[in-house]
Amino acid sequence: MRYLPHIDSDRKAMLEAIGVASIDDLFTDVPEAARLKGLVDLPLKQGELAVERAMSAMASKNISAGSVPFFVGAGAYRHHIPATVDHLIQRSEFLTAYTPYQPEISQGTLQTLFEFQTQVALLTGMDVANASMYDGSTACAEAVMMAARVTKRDKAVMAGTVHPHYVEASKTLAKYSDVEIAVTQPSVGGLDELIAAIDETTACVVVQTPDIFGQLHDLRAISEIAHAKGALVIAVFTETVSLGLVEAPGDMGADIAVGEGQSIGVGLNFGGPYVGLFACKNERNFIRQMPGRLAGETVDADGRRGYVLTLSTREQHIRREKATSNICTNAGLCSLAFTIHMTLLGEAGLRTLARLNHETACELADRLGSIEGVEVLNSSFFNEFTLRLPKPAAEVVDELARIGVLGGVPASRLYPGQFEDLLLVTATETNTESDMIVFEKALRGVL
Amino acid sequence: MRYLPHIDSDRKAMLEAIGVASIDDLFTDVPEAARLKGLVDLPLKQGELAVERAMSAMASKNISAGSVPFFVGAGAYRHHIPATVDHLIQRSEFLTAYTPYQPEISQGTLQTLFEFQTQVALLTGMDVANASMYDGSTACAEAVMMAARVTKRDKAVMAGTVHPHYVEASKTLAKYSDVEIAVTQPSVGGLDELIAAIDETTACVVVQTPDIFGQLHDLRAISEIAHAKGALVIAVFTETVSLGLVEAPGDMGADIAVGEGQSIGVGLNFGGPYVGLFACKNERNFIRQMPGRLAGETVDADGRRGYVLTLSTREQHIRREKATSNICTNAGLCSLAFTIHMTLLGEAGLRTLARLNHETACELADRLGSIEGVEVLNSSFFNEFTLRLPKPAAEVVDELARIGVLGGVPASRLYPGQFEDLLLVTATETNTESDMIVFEKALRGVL
Amino acid sequence: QAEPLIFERGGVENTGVDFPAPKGSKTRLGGLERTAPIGLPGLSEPETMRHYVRLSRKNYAIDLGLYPLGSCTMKHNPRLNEKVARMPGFADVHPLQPASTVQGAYEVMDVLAHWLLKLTGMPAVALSPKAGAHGEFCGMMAIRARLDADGETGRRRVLVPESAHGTNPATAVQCGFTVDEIPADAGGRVDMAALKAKLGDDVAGIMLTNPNTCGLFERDIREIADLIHGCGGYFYCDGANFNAIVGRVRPGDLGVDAMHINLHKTFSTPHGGGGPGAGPTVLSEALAPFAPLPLLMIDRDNPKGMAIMHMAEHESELDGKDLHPFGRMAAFHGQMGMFTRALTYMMSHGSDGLKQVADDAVLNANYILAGLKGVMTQAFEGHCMHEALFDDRFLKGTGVTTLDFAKAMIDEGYHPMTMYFPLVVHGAMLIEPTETESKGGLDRFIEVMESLALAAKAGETARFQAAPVHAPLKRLDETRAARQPVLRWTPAADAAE
Amino acid sequence: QAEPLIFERGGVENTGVDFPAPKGSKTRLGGLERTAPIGLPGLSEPETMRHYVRLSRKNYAIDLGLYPLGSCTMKHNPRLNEKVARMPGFADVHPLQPASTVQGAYEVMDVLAHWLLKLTGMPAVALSPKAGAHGEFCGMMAIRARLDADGETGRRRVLVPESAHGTNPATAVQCGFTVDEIPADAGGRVDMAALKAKLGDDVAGIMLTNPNTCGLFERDIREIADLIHGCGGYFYCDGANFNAIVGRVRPGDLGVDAMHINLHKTFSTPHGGGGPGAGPTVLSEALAPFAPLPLLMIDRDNPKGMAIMHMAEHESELDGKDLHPFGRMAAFHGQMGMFTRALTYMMSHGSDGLKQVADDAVLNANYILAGLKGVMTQAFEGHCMHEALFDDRFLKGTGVTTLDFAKAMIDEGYHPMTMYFPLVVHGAMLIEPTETESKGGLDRFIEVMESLALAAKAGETARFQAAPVHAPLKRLDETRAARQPVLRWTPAADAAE
Repeated sequence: MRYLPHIDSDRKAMLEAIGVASIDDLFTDVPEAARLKGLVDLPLKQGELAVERAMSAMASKNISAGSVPFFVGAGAYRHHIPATVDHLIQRSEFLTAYTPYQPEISQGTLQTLFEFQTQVALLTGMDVANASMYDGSTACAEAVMMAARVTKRDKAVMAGTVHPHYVEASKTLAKYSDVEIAVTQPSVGGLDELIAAIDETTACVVVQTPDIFGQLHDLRAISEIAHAKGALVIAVFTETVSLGLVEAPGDMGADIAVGEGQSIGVGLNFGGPYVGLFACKNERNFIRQMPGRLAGETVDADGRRGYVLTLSTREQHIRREKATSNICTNAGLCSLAFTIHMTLLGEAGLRTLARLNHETACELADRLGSIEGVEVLNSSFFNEFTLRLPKPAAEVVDELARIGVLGGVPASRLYPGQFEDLLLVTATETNTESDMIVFEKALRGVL
Repeated sequence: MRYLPHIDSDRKAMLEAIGVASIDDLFTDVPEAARLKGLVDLPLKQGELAVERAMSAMASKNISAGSVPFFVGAGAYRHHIPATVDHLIQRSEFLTAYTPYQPEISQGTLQTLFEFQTQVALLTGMDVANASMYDGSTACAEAVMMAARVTKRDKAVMAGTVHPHYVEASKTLAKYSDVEIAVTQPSVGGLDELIAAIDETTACVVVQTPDIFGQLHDLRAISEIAHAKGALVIAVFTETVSLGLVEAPGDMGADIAVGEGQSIGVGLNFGGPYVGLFACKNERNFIRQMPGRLAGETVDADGRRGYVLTLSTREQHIRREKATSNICTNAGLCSLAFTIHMTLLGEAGLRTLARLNHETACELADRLGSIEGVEVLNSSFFNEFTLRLPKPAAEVVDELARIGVLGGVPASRLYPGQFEDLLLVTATETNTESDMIVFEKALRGVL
Repeated sequence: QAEPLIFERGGVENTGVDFPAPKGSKTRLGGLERTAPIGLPGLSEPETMRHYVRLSRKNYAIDLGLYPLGSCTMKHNPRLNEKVARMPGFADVHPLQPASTVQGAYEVMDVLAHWLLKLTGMPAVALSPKAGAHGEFCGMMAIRARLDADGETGRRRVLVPESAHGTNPATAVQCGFTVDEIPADAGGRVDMAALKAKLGDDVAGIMLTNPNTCGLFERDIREIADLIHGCGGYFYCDGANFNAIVGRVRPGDLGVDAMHINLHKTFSTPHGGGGPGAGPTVLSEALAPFAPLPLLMIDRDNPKGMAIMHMAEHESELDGKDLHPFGRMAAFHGQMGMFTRALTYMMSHGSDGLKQVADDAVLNANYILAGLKGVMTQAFEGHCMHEALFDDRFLKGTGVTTLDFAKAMIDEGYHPMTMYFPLVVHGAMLIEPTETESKGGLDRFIEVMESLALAAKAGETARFQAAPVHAPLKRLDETRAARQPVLRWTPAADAAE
Repeated sequence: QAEPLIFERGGVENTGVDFPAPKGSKTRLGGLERTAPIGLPGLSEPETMRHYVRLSRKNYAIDLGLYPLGSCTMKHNPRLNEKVARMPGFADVHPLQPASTVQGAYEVMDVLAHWLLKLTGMPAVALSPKAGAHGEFCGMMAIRARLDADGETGRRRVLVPESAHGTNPATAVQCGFTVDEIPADAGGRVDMAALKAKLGDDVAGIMLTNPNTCGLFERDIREIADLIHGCGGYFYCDGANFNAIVGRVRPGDLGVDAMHINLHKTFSTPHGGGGPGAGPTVLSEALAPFAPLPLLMIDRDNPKGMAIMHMAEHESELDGKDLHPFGRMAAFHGQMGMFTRALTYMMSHGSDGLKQVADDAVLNANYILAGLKGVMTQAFEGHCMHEALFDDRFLKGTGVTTLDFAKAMIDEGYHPMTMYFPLVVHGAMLIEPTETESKGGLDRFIEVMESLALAAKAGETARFQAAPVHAPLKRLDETRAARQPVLRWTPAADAAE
């Protein structure tokens, strides 16, 4: 097997050195009855050519986003990723390194994490950020738990317009803890109901902007009220690109900002791996209550600047059952992709990218909104918006797919039994005018 | 522009430091009349996304070999290249390094060249090899010129069954030199005519095996006769994989072996870049008459083993008009791909690969030869052979292409006006049984 | 050479991308446009390339040499996996596309599940956990859900060996359990007497790693499973060390109820400097109905003769099936990019190759143990599985600590082994070579380790305490980092440099 | 750390590939089966990966830092180029496929040709030359063919400046010409008086680099062209330095008859440690009919409204066209893999970006010149084009040679500049930063060079003579390598180590 360096004479020599007659002698601690006698009933080894063919056959059964007019979002977004990003994350020294526990020979990973943390803090308008989480939904869940620890309260209120998967992931994490999560009714509108739900027992209020329907929210009012009642504000975002054009959560008073970083540097990947962003203000004991890894600056024995993983007494490998979270792995390579892409963009590039997304979405909204019976529900949006259709959105999406257009996400896929006439539509810089013309025509056709 | 780091304030500061008012002031040596006033009439800059789209649109107009049953050879061969090869040649330190003129910081390139030279020498059964040539055809041409220098004779005889492009490239290089090249009549057969053409004025005889028709040749007899008459034998090969199964030229008495190394590690690339292999015996002044770069072993100031480019007094940058060739660039990255792939294969892998190629070709020959009116002309072959068809091969190939089969090369494409009923067919390890069944059926259909 | 931070090199006007100019049309942002400066620096493409290439060279990596981190299984990462994962049909597919457009992606999940189930001998697998610890969470949540469904509200105590990974107790707590530690016996395995003493009707289950973190197979594993089951609990097996037994032993045959599989350990998806991972979790019949959403639903008998698949995202879609998912663990449905890599690896090996993986992993560890036990001190008697555990007795009186010894390995061109873990051994050094190391490579490693051990014993203490010197930096002040946390660059902090 | 040779690590049984087992069927090799051992070692995939990754780290590269090799134009290599070149529609296409299946590939050649012709202001281009020197050969062969066609059998003398690249005289000889050197004037340009003295009716032409190898634009270029044309010869321009003027000046407007374009210099295809290159050669009206085979034939007016293309491979296919190709230069039709990369680069820049390339390249060189001329010695007065030429007068009396100075740059983390070329300057140091260097990067370089120059003048001779010390190896014994050539590994040589 091409990955296994030994030839049989090596094995023989090694067994001799160990002093056993056969490999089987090294497995004698396994109960006799549990030792497999033959091979597991699976195919035998195959060369690269054969494996590549088999995998390729499966890949070709999928419609890839780049091959059709594509307008799907709702938590994962198709953006162009510069070739440099993918090249760099495949560097052996990044790809095949472990968690940087030995800082002297891990400065590459550590410095990029430190840069990543700074970028995320700047983007979100926060003071600090961690070195990434699994994804946006788990970052959201961890934020709720952190808010409870910080405030020593056990009630969380989530807006119904937070991505339903994020709400569900948060509920799962909280399920057997003391934390209780209440969720408001979802609707394309404002935050009044959410604001009304905050009281003196509330640990945190969780609000997403742009929300699942694409609507933008000003967090200033809710932050003021929440803070007055001693609650934290957790701002959620699923589209990092929006931060290039829309007011940052930190600048609108949020205490913790969590979101999905996939848009920057990470492909769609059918849902994962992605990269969760987690940032917060540097207040009270926030930092020591944060989940996940943190890279920090220090000096070496010669006084040279360097970076280490730090504050690990929060973490499971030191603190065990008293850890802030059980998290061990982060999204290392995805956070690297994020930070490289963000470095290429810089503020100037990010702002232009964001504006192109918004302009494309505005144009698409105008086009689709002009169709008889179709209504754009949003009063504001970034690059995605919600359409009310004259027939069930799930049917429309399937019909569009049949004619080669991936036209969005039916809201009912996220809210079963609800919003059957609503369609979530996204446009990004990757959509051409011709894509939009095809989409408009196709939608007219299927309605 | 994303590749240009300056922003305008940088440029302004730099112009000030230089002491000129504008960039134009640095171009004043250009005759006024020749200075372009505006921009050249070409499109303006474009982002990655747009460029990738435009190039992709052109790529999609081609039928790629991997997407259809594919049996084309005649000097370029489709083989599977391990993913490791392409990964490694894209390492920044290999991809973006220059010719290793500074050996202290080029040992990576130099040691791989030294390993490459050794592999090529072993493969060809020769004593030494150079660090690669542009491709097989130019290697062949340079070999003829070298033979003339070594023997101080000016007549070369080439077999008509040497790849016609190689013959033509050799004639072009020799065109205004003292060297005269005679070419024997091509045919699917033996070397009798070629042997008869050797006399006491012959500098070299050039023979290819497997030849353009796929036929294998034993070089022992011709070597003996050539040597007796003071001529050198130049053995040509276009399919390096054959050397894993077929007697090496050096072992059959050839003095110089040249060939195309594309099969190992280098893709089809629509004809280039490829990698020319050049090896010879270490006799007389052969080494000092070789064209191209040579890496050699030496020691550093501390006595540690290292490698340098050597014997550069043969080369143009030192010897100028007295150089053995005008060659400056070699096929660096392609020779790296070759040596990595060959290292992965090793002798065991190469022999298996070669046998699989041969077995597949034998099976295909049996299948196609069984078709009424179709005749396999070869008495021996490695992985390509020649069919006689009952109608013009060029028409057959076009008809096959229309139904999605790339069925080989009509001999008339290489020999205009000749062999119109002959089709050159190749099979490699990449051809599946189903490919062959489809080909057979398609060929039956178009005949 | 020090590499500056991007913040010290790039400005907010610099960029490494080109876009068409926006049209400048009116926005629909509801007055929420971001106008204040963000402060994000950009770099041109060539500067970006150099920055990260130069930084990368300050990392050690598998591709550079042996990376013998016990419990981490730092095996070779084949580039075929990377190539396959980047096929547009996998990489450029959205998780919420209509089912008809992603049948191939579902097929990958289905085939991966098939391989995992065959290799573990288990009936069900949840693919969505995003890492090992997330998989532990999945398995323990399933246990909790099962207990709750059975009305077993009194079972909240989970037994965890002292030698367990830190994630185990953290996970148990996260699922509302309390942790009760079981000591190890003198041989490095679960102390059976202590275990038996801890059994009772408040026991929810046990979390056990096997082979355990001492690199030993728990010989009494079936008795342990029987004891736990006998008292009404469930057996969670930490799958971190599955590499040692893949193709040799099936956890399902050992009485396991739940086990996560680290695709980045056993099945070679790259560690990537800390992730991403993927932690599919296999479940027994008892736990399977509680597997988390979403669930891949497969209709294998349909007129077209091929499986038709869709993803059930909500409990409401499971009517009439006896399924009671404990919830959703994360957005979408798992680490697809890791699934394609792991499946590519599995298909490359096949059942014969995977058995050889375990064989060679165990062979290599024992070869190191045999080569070094004379000069270092083996923690526990006997052969080991895929990792060799030493303690620091051989350093006694030398003034050299396990940490010093580890840092000295850096100077010899090696990444250190895992140190100070498992906690049950003093000054632990846990060496896991993996199966992708050659005999020649192991011989050189043994030679170097031997010479280091001799040097320590010969009193070259200063050399060890100064190590590493052949590294981009010398030892870093971790205390300072924790006491005065600097977690981001700020212009002020820069000025203070 | 020294990396052993593959021959010292791998054996003939080792391999890093897996194939299905051959069936063992009868061969049809005509009795020519290779039975003796070949002696080729193999390595498993992980060992292969490590070997080459470790070796690569012994190389300097553009991606690591400034690579100021004059005349080599070591600019940034965008990875978009690499990505595009690997699209299956380009990378996995055979040169002898039927024309109907490769129209997109022909389109790339057509579009590339269009860009090259627009940028050079020339009417025709031969795409098949495989490198710069091959392009020179192409251009000089066209001149020779033209002369022969005109019955100009007496014209065999080619004028070549002393400062020319070595390829120029070598190429001229290869085309059956004799070389007559023209000296440079005190300003570093062609000595016009000497040139005029060498004119005559045996002159076939001139080979000139412009900007020349001193980094200067030949101000009298149009007069030179007129003089050469006036006496019946042709003007070959070496395109190595086209980067300095692309988008600013068109060689066609300077009277050039033939010029090769190094796609790996001006258009950023990677140097790859020594190739592959690509040397498309533009030709004037006078030379175009003699362009080499094969020729891309384009039918732009056909009923389908789109260009239909095919490759004319033989002279017999050119009946009725006034075309007289001098022959075929190589198999197939050029370095397609380089064409896709170069075209990607050109389209990325556009006409505006390409002009900016020349502007920034010249700006950067002059910035270095301005920064260093006070402490080093500028070879010729005035501004330079894209490269700054210094001589070794500033080292006079220091005991430090140009070579020593260059090797000391390695210790500072830089690749040395081009040394001892052009030959017309004593101890030449030719620095070409290219346009892809940032101002900050140039400032640091200037600072380092200044401190080196001061150190040399301050008598730190030993430091220079010992340099490099911060490199994988110290200075290598090149004399020994040439005197006792060891050009391959042999078991015996190994034993002798």
